[in-house]
Amino acid sequence: MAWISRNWAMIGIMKGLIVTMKHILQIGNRKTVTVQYPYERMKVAPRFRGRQAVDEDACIGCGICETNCPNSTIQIVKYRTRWFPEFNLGMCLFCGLCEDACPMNALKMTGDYELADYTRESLIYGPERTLFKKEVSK
Amino acid sequence: MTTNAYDLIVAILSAIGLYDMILGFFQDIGAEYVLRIIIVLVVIAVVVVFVLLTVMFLSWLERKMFAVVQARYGPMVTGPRGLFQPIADGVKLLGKEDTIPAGADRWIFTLAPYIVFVSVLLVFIPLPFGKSLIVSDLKVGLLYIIAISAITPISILLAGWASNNKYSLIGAIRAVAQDISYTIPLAITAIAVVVFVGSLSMLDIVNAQSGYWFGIIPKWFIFLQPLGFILFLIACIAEMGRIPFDFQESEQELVAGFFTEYSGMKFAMFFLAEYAHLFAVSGIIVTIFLGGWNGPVIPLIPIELTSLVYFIIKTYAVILFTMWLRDTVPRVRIDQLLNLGWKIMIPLALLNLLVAAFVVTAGVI
Amino acid sequence: MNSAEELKYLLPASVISVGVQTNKPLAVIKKEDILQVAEKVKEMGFDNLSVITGVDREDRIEVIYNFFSYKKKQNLVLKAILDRTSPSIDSVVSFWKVADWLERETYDLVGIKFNGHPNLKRILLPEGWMGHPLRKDYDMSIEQFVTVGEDGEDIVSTDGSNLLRGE
Amino acid sequence: METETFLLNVGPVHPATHGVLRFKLRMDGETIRDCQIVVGYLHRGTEKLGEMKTYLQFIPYTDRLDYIAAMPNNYAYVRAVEELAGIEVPQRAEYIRVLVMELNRIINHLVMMGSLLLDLGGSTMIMYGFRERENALQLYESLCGARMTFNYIRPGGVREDLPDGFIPKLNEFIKDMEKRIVDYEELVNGNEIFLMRVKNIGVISAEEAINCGMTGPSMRGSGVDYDIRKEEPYSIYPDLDFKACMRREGDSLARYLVRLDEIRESMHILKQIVDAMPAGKNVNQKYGMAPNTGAPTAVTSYFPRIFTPPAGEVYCRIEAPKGELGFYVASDGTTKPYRVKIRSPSFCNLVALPKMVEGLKIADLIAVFGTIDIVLGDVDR
Repeated sequence: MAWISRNWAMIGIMKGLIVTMKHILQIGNRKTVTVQYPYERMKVAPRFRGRQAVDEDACIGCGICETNCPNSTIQIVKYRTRWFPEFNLGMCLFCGLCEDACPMNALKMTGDYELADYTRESLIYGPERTLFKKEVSK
Repeated sequence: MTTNAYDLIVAILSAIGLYDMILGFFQDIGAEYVLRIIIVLVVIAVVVVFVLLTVMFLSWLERKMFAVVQARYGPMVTGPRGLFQPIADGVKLLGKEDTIPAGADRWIFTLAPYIVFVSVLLVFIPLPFGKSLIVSDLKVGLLYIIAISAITPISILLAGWASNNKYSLIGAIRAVAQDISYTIPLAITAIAVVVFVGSLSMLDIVNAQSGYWFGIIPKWFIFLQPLGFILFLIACIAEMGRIPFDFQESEQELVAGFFTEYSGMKFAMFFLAEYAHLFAVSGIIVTIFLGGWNGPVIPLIPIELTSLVYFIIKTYAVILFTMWLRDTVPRVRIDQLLNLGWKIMIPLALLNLLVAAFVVTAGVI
Repeated sequence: MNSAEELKYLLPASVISVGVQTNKPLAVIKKEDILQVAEKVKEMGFDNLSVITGVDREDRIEVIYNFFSYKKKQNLVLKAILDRTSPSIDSVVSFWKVADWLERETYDLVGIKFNGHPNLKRILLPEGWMGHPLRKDYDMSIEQFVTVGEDGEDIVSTDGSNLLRGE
Repeated sequence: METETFLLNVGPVHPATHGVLRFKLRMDGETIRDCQIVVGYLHRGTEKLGEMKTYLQFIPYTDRLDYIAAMPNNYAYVRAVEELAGIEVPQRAEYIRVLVMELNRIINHLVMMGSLLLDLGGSTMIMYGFRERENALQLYESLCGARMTFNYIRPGGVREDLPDGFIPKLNEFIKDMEKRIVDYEELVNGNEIFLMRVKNIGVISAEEAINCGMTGPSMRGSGVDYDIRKEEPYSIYPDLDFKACMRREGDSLARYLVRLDEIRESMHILKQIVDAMPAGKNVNQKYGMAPNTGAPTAVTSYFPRIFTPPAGEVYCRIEAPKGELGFYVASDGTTKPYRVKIRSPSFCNLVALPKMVEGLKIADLIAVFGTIDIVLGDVDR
């Protein structure tokens, strides 16, 4: 009983209603902020840690990324004639320790974040999917 | 002078000169009652279709309103601005597996959602959508509405009990407790209006609100009984079971309350009933306190049409208000709600009734 | 005089030695006297038991209590050395209520038995789990599977063949 | 009237348990007679992992403890390692660390306010909270490349220096936030229904709170004026001007208001840091490396995987957004920690819950639980 006698006017609720009304009318920079995801995407930051990519020319297959990985995500496999890392993204923490440790700056983490797939096997990103060649002009 | 939708259809048919022909046909085969049944069925079909369309639109409106308040878009993909989202939802719900939990009372479990929906649909019978646009003007209209509303908690209790789930049972018992404690102030405030009108008929209540005081203020009961209006509104929101009084489902505590175990079409029935109830109760508020379909008469356009438009506009205003409120406030606790109902609303409603009775007896108005 | 030395002064028989745990005063105590020490420590104003740590040192098991006093803004670390084969020590739940869960956790993961604890059951792992994971000799090659039984209690088994794995 | 009590099982999958927590409630109608908490559904063996990974490799796992506010977890562990090995940290790195931690405190409290209101049935606040949180997360994304699992703080400094345009964006965020917080206050604080639900509910006295091991804002809501940042200052907190927010009532409302005040204090700290941010290296020279990625001016931390601190043990605690977060790290001189023990705030704060909710209604359980503000990753580890 005591609580309502003090709050007869329900001023607090009125204030709240005004706040929500401001949002309905979008007064004072209270505009819609969400994006329509599959149709429009937000820009990811340059440092974003997404799927790994390996510079084909720079990578020497040393395996430092493999030893540095906390979760045994990386395995060095033979591809064509040379050795490259293979990433099991199902286990990847996206911590970026492999990128930090790479002595040749060959391993980069890209802004690719849409990695969901149907099977565990397809989450294993071998060299055929992660290798890239650096453009000479850059 | 037409008084209800049946007469209106007859009048329209007569105006275009078809009625006598059809009537003649049926008289020839000696089955005049078949025509009556057909017309009644047409009226029922129109009302049901109208209610279903409104329900679909309302569910879209609610989500959109919610989204706008929360700086979101809401449904956008199906149709323009996601307008056909309710249809997509309906198709999805139809395709869902219709599960009945082990240990549930199968018959009651299956029956309960339909009872809810039918009991809500019955409320529309004495509700005047516009001049002459009434299924049937019952002489006990208001009493009938309050009585029919009391079926809903019974079916909710059935649903909760039959689910064999503790959350459902708590939700159902909450719903009943809430409904009992809020039907009383609802009825008492409605009686205060009846005291002024002198009739329980919804049509009489609307007619009593036509005209103006001093030429400007419409003779709506909201101006005569502001306290009564507020009490009635709160009781109606509680009756509808919407935030801040949505204990029957209170998602965060009871998962989904009495329809925790429901899925597929049965869930859709509860869903439809909820929005149909929202529309019906808003219509009742409009009819009793906001002048019903009364509004300025526009020449050349038939009054049946303008009155319908006025009614819809007013009803949507009430609905939008409840949605706006829902977006803003959290939920009350069940014991606080019952406290509010029994200790504050009922005494105030009685006071309101007393003042109304005094005013009428003293002949002030 | 720091708090560990103060404790040694107050209870010379129970405190074996004093030292530091990287800038926090540390007192190594006899495990039999833990209740006495706890009472004294509480009297000294250490109202907050921060954490109980159990460490398996291959040859012994250490249990470490980190205390803090809100009144005096002081730290105190107690360490008791337990027998490795059947480590047990008296519970301090009666002094600090938070010890309830901390001791259960230590029991669960390190396997220290706290005598007099009101409800000494596993807390993080399900009842029936084999071994205490933070022991150095914990056998990680055993795969253990947890399922929920009819009455809602967890069932641990090493047989994972009947589990649903839709692949 | 004699009634029969019944057992109600709330969770582990339930809309209001913030994860996989389970309550076993003995109910008398709507009233809670006894509450038992069952935890462990999210146990991932983080402490065991700590013994199996090297010092560097364990940092990403600390992100997964309290994933709402991961930066303090990073910091607490890294600080323990630094104390163990005696690693010097440049001043600029400390400033950046405090900056990101205070930003994380704002995020944590926004999420807490939002989810509390959601638990009470008002679903608008969480969207407003998440709207501002999104801006902060974008700041983090530009800073360290991840939005929630940062892996940013390394022994000896931070992973990378601030990117170009970070400070202006941060200023914008603070300016925006100052306006928004007024909105929150108007929407929530005065709301009579909200007050009905939280005022004088779940009261816990200061002595009880201390005895039950409550820490952080939950304890400060009970009138214990204690903040590790103030009383046992670490990093650059001695140089900063801020106060420990405290309320005396000890009820749910007080715990909520303490958090609201802390958002203000954190913004005040952020402003000071932006003004006083010193130049210099973002990482100790010994563990820095020439830039290999990102902005050309940034120095990437290259903390070696093979790192052997001297044998010893350390218990290091900091004031995380949820309370006292402590890391006990014991080293035996090898490349991997001998023992890692995590004293998580959520775990210890939960001890007091059964006492607080006894005799209340089931709806109050949800409200009180919301104000304690736990994350199940932090409870179960």
